[in-house]
Amino acid sequence: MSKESVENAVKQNGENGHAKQAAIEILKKYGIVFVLILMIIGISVLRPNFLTPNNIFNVLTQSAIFGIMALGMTLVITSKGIDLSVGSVLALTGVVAASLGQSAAATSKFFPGLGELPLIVPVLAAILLGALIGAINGGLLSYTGIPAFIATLGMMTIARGFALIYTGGSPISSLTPAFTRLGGRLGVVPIPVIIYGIMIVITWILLNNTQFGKNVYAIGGNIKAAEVSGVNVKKNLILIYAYCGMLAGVAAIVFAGRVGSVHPGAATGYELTAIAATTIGGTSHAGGIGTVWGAVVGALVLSVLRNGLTLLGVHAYWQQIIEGMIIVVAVIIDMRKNARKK
Amino acid sequence: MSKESVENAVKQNGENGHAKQAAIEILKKYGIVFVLILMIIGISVLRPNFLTPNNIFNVLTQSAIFGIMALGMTLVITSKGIDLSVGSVLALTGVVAASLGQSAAATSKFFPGLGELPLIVPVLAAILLGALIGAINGGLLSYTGIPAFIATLGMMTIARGFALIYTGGSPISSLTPAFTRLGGRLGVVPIPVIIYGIMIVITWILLNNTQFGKNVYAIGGNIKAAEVSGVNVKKNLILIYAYCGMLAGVAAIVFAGRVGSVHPGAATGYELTAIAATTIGGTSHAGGIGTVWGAVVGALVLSVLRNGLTLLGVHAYWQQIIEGMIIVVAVIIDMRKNARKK
Amino acid sequence: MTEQPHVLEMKNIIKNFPGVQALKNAELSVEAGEIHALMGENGAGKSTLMKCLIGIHPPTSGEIYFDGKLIENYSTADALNMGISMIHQELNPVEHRPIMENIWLGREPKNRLGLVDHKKMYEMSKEVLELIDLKEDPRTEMRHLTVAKMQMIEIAKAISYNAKLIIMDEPTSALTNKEVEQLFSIMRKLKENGKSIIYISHKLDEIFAITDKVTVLRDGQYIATEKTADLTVERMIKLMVGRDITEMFPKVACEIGDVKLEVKNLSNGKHFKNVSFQVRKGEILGVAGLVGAGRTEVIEAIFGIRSADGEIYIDGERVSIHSAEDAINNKMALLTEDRRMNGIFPMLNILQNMTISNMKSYVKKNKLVDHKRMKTDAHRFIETLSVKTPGIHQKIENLSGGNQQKVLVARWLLTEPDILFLDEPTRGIDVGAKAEIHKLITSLAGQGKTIVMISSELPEVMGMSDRIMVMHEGRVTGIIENRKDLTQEEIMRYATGAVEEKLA
Amino acid sequence: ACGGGGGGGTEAPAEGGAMTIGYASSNLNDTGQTFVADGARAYAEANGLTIQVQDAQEDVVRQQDQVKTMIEQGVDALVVVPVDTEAMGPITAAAQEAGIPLVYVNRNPFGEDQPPEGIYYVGSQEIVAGRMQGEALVEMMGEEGNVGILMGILSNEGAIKRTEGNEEVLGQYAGINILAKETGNWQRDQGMSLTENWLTAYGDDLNAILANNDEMALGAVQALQAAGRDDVLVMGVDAIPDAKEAVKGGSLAATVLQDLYGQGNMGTEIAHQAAQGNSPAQLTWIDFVPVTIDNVDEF
Ligand SMILES: Nc1ncnc2c1ncn2[C@@H]1O[C@H](COP(=O)(O)OP(=O)(O)OP(=O)(O)O)[C@@H](O)[C@H]1O
Ligand SMILES: Nc1ncnc2c1ncn2[C@@H]1O[C@H](COP(=O)(O)OP(=O)(O)OP(=O)(O)O)[C@@H](O)[C@H]1O
Ligand SMILES: [Mg+2]
Ligand SMILES: [Mg+2]
Repeated sequence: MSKESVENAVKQNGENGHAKQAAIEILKKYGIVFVLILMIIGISVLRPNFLTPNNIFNVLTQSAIFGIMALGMTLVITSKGIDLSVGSVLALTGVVAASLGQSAAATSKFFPGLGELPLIVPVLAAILLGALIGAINGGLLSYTGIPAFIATLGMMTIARGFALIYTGGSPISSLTPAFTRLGGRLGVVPIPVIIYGIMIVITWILLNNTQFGKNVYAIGGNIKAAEVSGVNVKKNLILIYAYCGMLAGVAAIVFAGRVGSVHPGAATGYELTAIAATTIGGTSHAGGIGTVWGAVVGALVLSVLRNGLTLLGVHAYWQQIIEGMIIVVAVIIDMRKNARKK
Repeated sequence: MSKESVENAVKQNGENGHAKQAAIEILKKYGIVFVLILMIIGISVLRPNFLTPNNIFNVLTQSAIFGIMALGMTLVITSKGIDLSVGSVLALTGVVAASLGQSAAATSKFFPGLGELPLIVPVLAAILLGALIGAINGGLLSYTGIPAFIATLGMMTIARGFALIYTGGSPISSLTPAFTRLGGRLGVVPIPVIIYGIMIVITWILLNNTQFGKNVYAIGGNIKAAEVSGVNVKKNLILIYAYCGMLAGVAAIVFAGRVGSVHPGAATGYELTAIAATTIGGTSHAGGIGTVWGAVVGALVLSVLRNGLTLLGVHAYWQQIIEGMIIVVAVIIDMRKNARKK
Repeated sequence: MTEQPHVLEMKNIIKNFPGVQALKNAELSVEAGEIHALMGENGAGKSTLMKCLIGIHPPTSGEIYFDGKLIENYSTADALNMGISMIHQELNPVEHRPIMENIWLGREPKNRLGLVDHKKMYEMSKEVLELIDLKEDPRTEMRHLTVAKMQMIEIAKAISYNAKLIIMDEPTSALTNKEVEQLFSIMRKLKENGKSIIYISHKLDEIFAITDKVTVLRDGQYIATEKTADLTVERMIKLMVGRDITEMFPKVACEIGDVKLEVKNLSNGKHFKNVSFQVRKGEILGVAGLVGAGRTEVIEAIFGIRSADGEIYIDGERVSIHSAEDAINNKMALLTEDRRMNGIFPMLNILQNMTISNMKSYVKKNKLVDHKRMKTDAHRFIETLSVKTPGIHQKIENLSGGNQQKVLVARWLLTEPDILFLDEPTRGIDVGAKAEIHKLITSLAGQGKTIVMISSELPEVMGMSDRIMVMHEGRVTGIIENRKDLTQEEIMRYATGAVEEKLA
Repeated sequence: ACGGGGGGGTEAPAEGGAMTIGYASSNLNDTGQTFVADGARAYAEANGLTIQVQDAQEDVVRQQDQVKTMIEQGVDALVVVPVDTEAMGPITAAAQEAGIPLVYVNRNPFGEDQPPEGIYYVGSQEIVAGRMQGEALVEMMGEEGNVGILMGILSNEGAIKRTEGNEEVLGQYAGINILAKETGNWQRDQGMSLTENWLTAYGDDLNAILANNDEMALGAVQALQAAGRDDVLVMGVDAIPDAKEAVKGGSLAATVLQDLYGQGNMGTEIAHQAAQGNSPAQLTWIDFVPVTIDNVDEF
């Protein structure tokens, strides 16, 4: 899509014979990409080891968990909603999956005598549970008309509570080797990155090439237009939030695989990171505007930033300040694409 | 205002001669008030000591801090914005105020040889610093056009970082007796409640009886139309966020007075509580709709709930779950006022 | 005409909204192959009746027969499937999506994998756009289109459903003659193919030009159905309003004073170039032109909400206006063209909508606003402009389009301006109210106010103006004295750029 | 902790000579952790080492990322305060793979086991602090009474283990009743609000409050003073300066000193030793010490 859009931008302007203007147009449209490239160049100059293959994979792996969540969030925000529950859903689906993915000895605590289960069981459990919770979010807000903010804020607390109850507050560890293998590598490529890639492709197709995707844009862009065109808004909203919850489940699997243990307090605050990644990538809270590549770039901006600040040895407190500033500046630069009159 | 609105509702229907319908109308319009009353009745039946004057003041005091923040948030959300930085602003203004309000012996650490300052110094410092940070938020988002979510998310991290740097991560305590007096009582009434009350009145007048207030609604209702109608949108946005930041500063003073110490990590996540209170009270994230009494009732719903769950001796994990559910249910009941077609 | 079976019958339709009975006993019967006008004042319930039909608001009671079958409890999607489509009065563009996705929303063509077939969608869209003779790339995002083009897309969309019955709720309110002609030829084609059309418009000439029958509603009540050919303008108005309205364009000559506003060489590079004109006290300057001529942009620039180079003089003194606030301080007012986008505050009530621009004058010495005076003013204007509403606390969103427009007119009159810019001031306003607004404009001119009125309705421009400025592609091609013998053709020659007056 | 300037740590990583220690804190928002970090910094400064302090803000994944990034950057040794002791597998593995010595501080990922080759631990067992509070309480209150427990963030190990230690001791006495266990999220204001609510709920039945940290304990003290209750025994953990003052003044019955500064200092020393090729002890215990009015002046 990004390619097509570039072509479009080129074409639209090319027809007017302004090649230079076309370049400016692209720069504006993909402002955030240039911000990212700038950051990468800046960091590599100061710390050449930033660009080692290993570190690049590190950065990608680091962006995988909240990047996957940002994909689901892109659908939600594009439909003019918000999902504050994804962090807690990650924790809840994560502890459930982990409890089903413990090695034989440890499993007994939760499901005595069950023995070791094949990997597919915890994976499916996380995905389905995530989708179910998401569907409840979507159903709540579409059938009762309460703001998405409230429905998902409630779910944020509720899911966290259940995660605590399920585990008694302690982390669940001793995962099977098959499970922690998910945090490892396939050849040189980290498996979290592969899973992330697959999710990017699926979400991209979903948003750009299915009727569901078109409905997401229409619901966010102009819900009345969607209604009068015969779009089943309620059903689609449920699906949107279910997809977002499902991706939180996928993120939980990656999390469990990487960390080897899931804590009921895990991923606290990740909802804000996921929303930030999505927003940095240009998805608008006003609805109707959102792209998958934007979410991916937004997640990368955050992980490159964190990785870079660590490499540069910036003091922990200053890291927070600089991170906050750079997020704001990045979006300001990106904003210029929408700059019109005056 | 609530009185006037009730009268209006009565009148509007009374004119049609349907007294009963009028009652239903009020019930719908003030749905959240009835939820609150129901909660209070329920808890008092189960735990009669809920209604002791002392506990009532406790509940009010407990709602004061995030209630004050919710007042500012009401303006922000009514103008179709959001302010995620208020929790961090509370912490930053709080530590600065505390450092200026330490007793003679302790003060020296920050400002050697300054001695004990009159109470007005830390109070003004918190208020002005809060207003300044808020104005920066407002200026950023109105002049650059970045989403409020991003501007204030950035500020949330930045302000927290500065609070940590300012204190080196340790709490600031040993406040002067005059300062901690602010956490005490005047006669029987807790001073935080009095401060809260004053802020409610000021905000109410500001929102309902000044040109600024009318502009807040207009900007949230349709920013383009507001511009064409001669509203100076940028200036007003700066004022809106400055007011919200200022109230975070006031909340910081109450916090410091009550707790006797301010931690740079204080009030983490309070922004969500403040937003939740505002939203429970019926302020719409779609902009243009918001009331001061709604924010007050919303904050009360949360503090009554928390107090009640403790009184009832509900298990800590379950408290989270029940709190989440009740927030959702309260808003669902309140939503019925908007129920129209079908 | 031979007797045709009724494709649609709506009987005893009642629709209640909280506090408002929008329809009390409405009726409508439409035959196959018929263009049926639905007429009535603003707020008569036309749109509501149509929304009942298309499944947006289920009627409170009453029966709807479509194709002879009773239909009940259906959604919009069901209605579309049954063969009813609708052009909505309020435009519903999904702004950040391409034209083609807007047209095919909810029924995207798919390939064998079940994925959306963009290529096919593109082709199909091209065909549809050809039908309405619109040369736009189907991949252009809707937000780049002018209101008129968006309206044409809506028309194209409604046609593309290939429905048996097409509802057109004020499709021409944003169109100029050229597009209206185009729409009419499409409608005739549809009629030939046996399709039925329900046509709503406040422009009487259109009703006579295209419709076969007319059904009139008044206050939500069915009044009459008659053959258009049997009707006269006077009778139709009487059916709608319940009384006679004599003067359509009550322009009375009033004394014209000194030059009030002078604009010199206004340009903004993109939309208009070197626009210069003068308007005097008591004068009405009409501004004509085709859609996209840049008229809106010019007055937005004068009003300070769009940047431009050039000079503006008021009473001979150079002024600098950089915001609407500046403009209002210079006693200017602007009634905008796009009501939804930059006119109304949908969720706010009438009181708030009406008083916002005048808020400064309600601030008392103690800095608080004077609610009592605000309410008095609002009530006064609801009366003078006869806004149909249960009260000043009604959300403006719940008013009919015409009544929303009246509230906006009131907003600006409250500021007691010296210079009024009116961009399509009577768009979507019924004949009765139109006459009232025209009377108002004239009387304002009579009070010595300066008025600049953009209108795409040539009869209105010619009926109301003292002079007419015509624009073409961002340039002023002529400023013409309004004479008795001025013809529409002459204006059109300037508007199409066929002639260009040498301006001093 | 020092005001204003931020306490160093912005040093650039080693270019040539000096060794660089990578220090990964669990949460620098936590006062206790700032003391651990201060101890580490002090050792580094005194010995001419460069130290790089990272803050995971209670996020395991972030901690893992920071450690891996520091490995990538080529630090000579690592000091880690685990966010989640169960989740240190990958960090341990990464350090081993890179051949960099790793010292865990303050929170023990190994439980009863011996740490693997090249990995060290310096600290104490959280549960001990809970036990000490319980024992001190029984001593002061007698074997009868009603207790409220103010817990930290519900999923934090410190909160869980300290509470477990409390319950383990108190559970041995039939006369001692745990009235309530709720979370104050480590925060003073929340400890205060909860105590206010407990006073309403339990009134004079409430005899003692055990808090998982001093901040919450001091909040409880504040609430009790406001309510004019001086009969309720309150105990915290950490022995932060405010708490020691309160113990001196008699408003806080006891706190438990965990020599956090010493842990950070010792942890860094061991990392330094290991990086130089020496072989320090793999386990170093730094014990908790109960602090009451009797011995508070010693600290
Ligand atoms: N959702 C609603 N809630 C309350 N009242 C409504 C609502 N929709 C319409 N009304 C009221 O119903 C009446 C009929 O409105 P409708 O829009 O059908 O008029 P109309 O004939 O289409 O007018 P116009 O010519 O101005 O478009 C009006 O008084 C309007 O205020
Ligand atoms: N948002 C936009 N982006 C790009 N071009 C635009 C935009 N809005 C308007 N234009 C272009 O500006 C020119 C003037 O448009 P506009 O419709 O405002 O003119 P107008 O004379 O006011 O027409 P109307 O008869 O509708 O009042 C057109 O060429 C149009 O395509
Ligand atoms: Mg209508
Ligand atoms: Mg125009």
